[in-house]
Amino acid sequence: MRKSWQVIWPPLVTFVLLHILWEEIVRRLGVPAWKVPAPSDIFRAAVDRWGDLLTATAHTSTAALLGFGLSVLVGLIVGIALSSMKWIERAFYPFTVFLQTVPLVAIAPLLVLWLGYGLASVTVSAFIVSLFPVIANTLAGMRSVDPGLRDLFRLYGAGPIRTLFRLKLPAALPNVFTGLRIASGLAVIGAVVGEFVAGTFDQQGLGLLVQSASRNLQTPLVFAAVAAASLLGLALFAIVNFSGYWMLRRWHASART
Amino acid sequence: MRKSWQVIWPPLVTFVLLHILWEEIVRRLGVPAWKVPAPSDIFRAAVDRWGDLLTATAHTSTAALLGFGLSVLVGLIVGIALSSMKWIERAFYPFTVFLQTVPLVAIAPLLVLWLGYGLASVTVSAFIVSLFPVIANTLAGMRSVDPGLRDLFRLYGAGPIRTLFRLKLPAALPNVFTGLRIASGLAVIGAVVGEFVAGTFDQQGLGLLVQSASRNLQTPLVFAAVAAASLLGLALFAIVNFSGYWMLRRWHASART
Amino acid sequence: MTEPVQIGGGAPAVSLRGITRRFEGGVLTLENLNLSVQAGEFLAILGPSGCGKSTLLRLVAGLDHPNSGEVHVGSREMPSRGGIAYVFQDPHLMPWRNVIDNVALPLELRGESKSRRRESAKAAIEKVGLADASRRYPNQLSGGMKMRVSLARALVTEPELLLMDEPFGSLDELTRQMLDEQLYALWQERRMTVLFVTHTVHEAVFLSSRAIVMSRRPGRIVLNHQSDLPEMRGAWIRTEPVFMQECRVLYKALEWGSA
Amino acid sequence: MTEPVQIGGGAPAVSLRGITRRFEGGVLTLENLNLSVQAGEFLAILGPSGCGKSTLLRLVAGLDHPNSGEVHVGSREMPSRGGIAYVFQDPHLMPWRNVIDNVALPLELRGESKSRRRESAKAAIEKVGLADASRRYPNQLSGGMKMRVSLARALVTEPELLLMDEPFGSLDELTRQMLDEQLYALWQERRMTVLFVTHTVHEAVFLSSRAIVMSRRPGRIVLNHQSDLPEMRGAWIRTEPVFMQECRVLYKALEWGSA
Amino acid sequence: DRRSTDSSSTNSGNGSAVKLILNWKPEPEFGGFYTAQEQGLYKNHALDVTIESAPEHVTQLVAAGKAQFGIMAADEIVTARSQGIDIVALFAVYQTNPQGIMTHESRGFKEIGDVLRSPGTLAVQPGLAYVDFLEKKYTPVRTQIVPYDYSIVRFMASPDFSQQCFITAEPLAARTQGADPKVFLIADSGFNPYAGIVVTRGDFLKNNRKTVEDFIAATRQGWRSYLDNPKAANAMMGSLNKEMDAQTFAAAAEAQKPLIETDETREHGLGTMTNERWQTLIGQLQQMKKITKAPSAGECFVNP
Ligand SMILES: Nc1ncnc2c1ncn2[C@@H]1O[C@H](COP(=O)(O)OP(=O)(O)OP(=O)(O)O)[C@@H](O)[C@H]1O
Ligand SMILES: Nc1ncnc2c1ncn2[C@@H]1O[C@H](COP(=O)(O)OP(=O)(O)OP(=O)(O)O)[C@@H](O)[C@H]1O
Ligand SMILES: [Mg+2]
Ligand SMILES: [Mg+2]
Repeated sequence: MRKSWQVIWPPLVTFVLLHILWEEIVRRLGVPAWKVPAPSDIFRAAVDRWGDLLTATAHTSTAALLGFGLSVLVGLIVGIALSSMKWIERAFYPFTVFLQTVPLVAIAPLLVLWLGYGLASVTVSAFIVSLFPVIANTLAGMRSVDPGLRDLFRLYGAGPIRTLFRLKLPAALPNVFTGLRIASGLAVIGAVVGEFVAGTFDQQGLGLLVQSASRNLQTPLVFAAVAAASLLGLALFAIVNFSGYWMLRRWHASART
Repeated sequence: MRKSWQVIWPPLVTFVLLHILWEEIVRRLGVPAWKVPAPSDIFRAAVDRWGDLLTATAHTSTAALLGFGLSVLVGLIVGIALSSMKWIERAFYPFTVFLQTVPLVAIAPLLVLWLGYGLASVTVSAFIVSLFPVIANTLAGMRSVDPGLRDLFRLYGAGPIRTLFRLKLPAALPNVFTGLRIASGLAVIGAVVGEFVAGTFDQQGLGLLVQSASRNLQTPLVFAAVAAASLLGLALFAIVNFSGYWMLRRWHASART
Repeated sequence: MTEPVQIGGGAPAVSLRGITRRFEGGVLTLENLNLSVQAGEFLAILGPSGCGKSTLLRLVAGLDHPNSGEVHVGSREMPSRGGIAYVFQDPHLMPWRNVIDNVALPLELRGESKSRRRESAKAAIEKVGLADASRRYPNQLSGGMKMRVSLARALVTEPELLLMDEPFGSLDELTRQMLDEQLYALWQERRMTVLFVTHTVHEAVFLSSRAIVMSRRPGRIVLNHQSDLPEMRGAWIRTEPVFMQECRVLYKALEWGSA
Repeated sequence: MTEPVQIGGGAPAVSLRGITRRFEGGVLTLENLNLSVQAGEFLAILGPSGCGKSTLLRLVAGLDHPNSGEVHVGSREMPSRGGIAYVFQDPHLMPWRNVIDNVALPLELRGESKSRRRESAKAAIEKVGLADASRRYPNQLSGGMKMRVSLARALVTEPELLLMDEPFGSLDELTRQMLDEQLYALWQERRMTVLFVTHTVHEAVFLSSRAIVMSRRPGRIVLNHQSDLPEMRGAWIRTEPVFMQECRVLYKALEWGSA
Repeated sequence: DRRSTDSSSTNSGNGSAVKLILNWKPEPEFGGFYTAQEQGLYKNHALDVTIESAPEHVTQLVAAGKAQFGIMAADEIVTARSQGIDIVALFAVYQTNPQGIMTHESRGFKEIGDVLRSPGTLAVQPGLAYVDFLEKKYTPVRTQIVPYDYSIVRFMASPDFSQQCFITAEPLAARTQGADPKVFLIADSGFNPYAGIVVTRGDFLKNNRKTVEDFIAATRQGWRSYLDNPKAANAMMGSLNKEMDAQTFAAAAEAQKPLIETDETREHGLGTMTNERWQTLIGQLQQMKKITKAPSAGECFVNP
């Protein structure tokens, strides 16, 4: 209990201080709300449009979570596959970079044709955007296994499956979690951007809310929606962080205080 | 020489095979070019618009490279700062996630307000998008230093600067390079997306080229521009990969064949 | 090289013919080395630091390959590499597993049931004197304790060929003698083939049925000595004159090989 | 606890008062331990595996802190922790540096010039017999070689207080005796304070001006013995009756402490 | 592809099920469709219409048969046809193109040419046909052209900033925030493609002529009704699009009236198109090298 409190208060204090500063600056300089709204304006907008924000967040969350889940799954599998043989890594690793460099706008028409507007396409966007960090970090982790332990497994004739689950994956976990930390934020942004290109207004997520609020110059609402997206990212990040801490606390240097 | 050839041919073979397969499938199924163009269509479009593609790639490269460079610099500094004290990590690490979850469209107006349209804003986009992986991986690397070596440095009264440059950074290098691999692709996409919101048509980069080709249903040109972006990402990735290999080859398990 | 008398009988369990090992960077570690070990022998290997003892064991285990020469492992008594266990020079424990789960690993990899694994692991841990640390993680153990965990992990499989690289180097003399005696008793009972690297001449003499002494790099065998001690041994034998005599033989060879 | 005769003169260089160390999870390792070491003493520390020897050294080095009790390091002769060197039980080399740069590290951290660093490091490497491996990386060294690198790294600083945790455990007896003799000569010349953990009674007797023997965990000092050997020592002393006598004293205490 | 044709021609029990894809949220520019839906005009024609609003890719979806009807602009239709996509225009809501360039009144510009020939910044979406047209017509272009980001923050913030707009949208929002927008219609410069056009696939039209005719008839009624009294539909759309306030809805509905109802439509009916205008457009696009293969004007549209 005291432990988790220690983890929570420093960012909370930072958060509050930053916002007070922001409010002050905006008020002092008299910046109009449509340009840069003060935290209080944003808060008011959030309260006014509470219901819409909530459903939008729900839609975006669903896509981000599903996309993130897919990334974890596929990223682990691909990372494992790439690490299994040097020539496989050489032949395919460079191409996984494509995933990152393809602008969603470019593949959006295909996505929409195959999956239609809405959840499926948006989920795939979140997935594509957040996949590579999981692959890269899994691969790096699997490649850094203690060579002595690798020898041990070889000696005891451990098959590839056992070596994977009992040696490589556990050894790669600290790296994998770094990948998941990065992927958590990217999944959210992937979902938001995915909505720009393949969302539907009938299930308006945060991305489309940002766009339509922005078009109507409701800047405080834009910021509120962005804040909701950030909180979503933060929540996902916190979950990843906590699971990482929990799984590594016994043995890995990075989990120690 | 033979070594680098070994690194180059597997992806090359994969590349050629994939494209032959793609061409075949598209031809057999009679998919129209506006939906999914065949490699030959894309190649033709690239040849037709060679000059435009080249200048667009040059513009995007500049922004991506500058943004990537900034990310490396700032990411290392922030990662180092976060790792210096547990409470700093606690107070600020979560907020670096914001960087990833804020949609560029939302902050683009601010960017443009401060930096104007063009290179500076696009560079900053590339920077923002590619920063977090560098931070996260640097931090993870710095936290996994061999505790025995940390003790040694403590014992010899090494100050924070020396500990940083002689212990933590070298030990974190394998992780840092994983971060850079991820950042390399993200910097390119950051530049491309940055152009959507903050580019200018006189210095049209790949992002605007993709958008205008896409609006005019010139799908082969869209794919050609995407391919150019991917090649750019690939080149950056290869540079990072090679430097990583070169710096770690002597000692790190991950760099061994 | 004199042919050793056959102890376990049958063909050699391990045979190395004309082995040369040169590492990248040109470090010539072993040169034209010949060695054959009968099934059931307890072979002690001595030699100066860096002469290639660990390299030799790795070659036998198939974890490294010679630049030239042939390594052959297996005989009628010991059919293949299936029954090998290896105590590395460093403990190499899995940091994410506690002591008992580290020790149980080889059984797990063999696919044995959880309850049998636990039982065997517990017994092995008790033998090395770590019963009260069986729930701790490697980072909570002392150096000697880690090494003992690694030892227990090797013994838990009841191997046919046991490769041990200075397994007792980081233990106090009493614990070490106790484990020496246990190991000898185990060998008398099970007659597995053992290749045992040690720096302690006393230990080599006490345990081995044969000892080889290697020279400085590139490692060659400068002595191949069949033990004159009786098979029945106990703590008492350390004070017998024949024991001292054996030690002297090895010391001389070591001095000669280190020159 | 008998007060040791003063060798270096002056106040104790290291003094531990009522030290208790209990790890998370309730492992009581040291309990109410008192120890004071005069400047210039060579103290050997013996004890069963896991009794808290490494923990003791870490407390002295300030790398760990007692749950209760006081650790004080420094005297007129040795003002602070500035002049400490530590040979850990594991070599802990920097994998990204070759031997010479690993050895030069402490000098680098002190801010010495590159050429002086190189020179001192080379000399130290030669002393531990690794001259021809000075350009290799840790993953290209044998176990004993790594440990010798770590030793060279500690000696290169010419420390006032030298903490050594089984530095010679993974070396063959000849190399070990050579290094023992070198270390003793160095101590005679420089009279630094040494805390030396070892499992080898012979080594302890040969090197130390005083030896303590610890009991099983929780570690207490069961013997605190001032050496009867003359200050002038050489390889020859190992065969003197007084040497054997000293060994017997320590053996007994060890047996008693391990019971 | 055959599958989609099948599904589009199936008749459910209570009439043909068809889908209309709009390219933005419910706004006055779609008022007629929602009115037709709301007043049951589609139902009266035995049509079961679903309206979806999505931000992008209407062309591809209609072309691939994922929806029977969509909204496009005339220049987009010509481009699509020149790429071999069989899409046909059926009903043009806007006789006069509602796109314009919005500048600040204070700059004192008299025509679009002034905007392009003066220094400053102009934000437009990349790839728009009319931008090429304007650039060719009003050389030398001195303004910096940048991508439009769907927001008017930049416009509000800097006086030398101009941007593309829908006459029914951005200028109204800017005025509400106290700016002084001045709008020049693109149409006045001589480039005036129909806009807000209901399209369908050629083969759907051929195989389901009746459905198409019914749909257009109902749509026409819907627009008639919306032009006469937009209140009810505005309220309904306002509940689906809360980012736009009621006042803006009303203002936009009023502002677009003259673009929809012209002498032409009063004579031939709302939404009807003429061959000459298509011909002109195709010629213009050809001249601008926007298209390589020119479709004939006749194949681009029908007036069902
Ligand atoms: N990967 C490698 N690359 C280059 N040289 C190597 C490598 N591995 C071992 N060596 C060298 O081979 C020699 C023998 O090493 P090995 O580990 O077999 O010695 P050892 O007899 O076990 O020594 P010790 O008693 O110190 O453990 C050493 O000189 C070592 O430096
Ligand atoms: N971080 C820790 N958490 C829990 N227990 C620990 C921790 N570190 C050490 N111990 C325990 O403290 C005891 C003493 O450890 P220490 O390393 O000091 O032993 P040692 O005397 O050096 O033994 P050895 O001769 O085997 O190196 C051991 O029982 C060990 O398990
Ligand atoms: Mg060895
Ligand atoms: Mg210890």
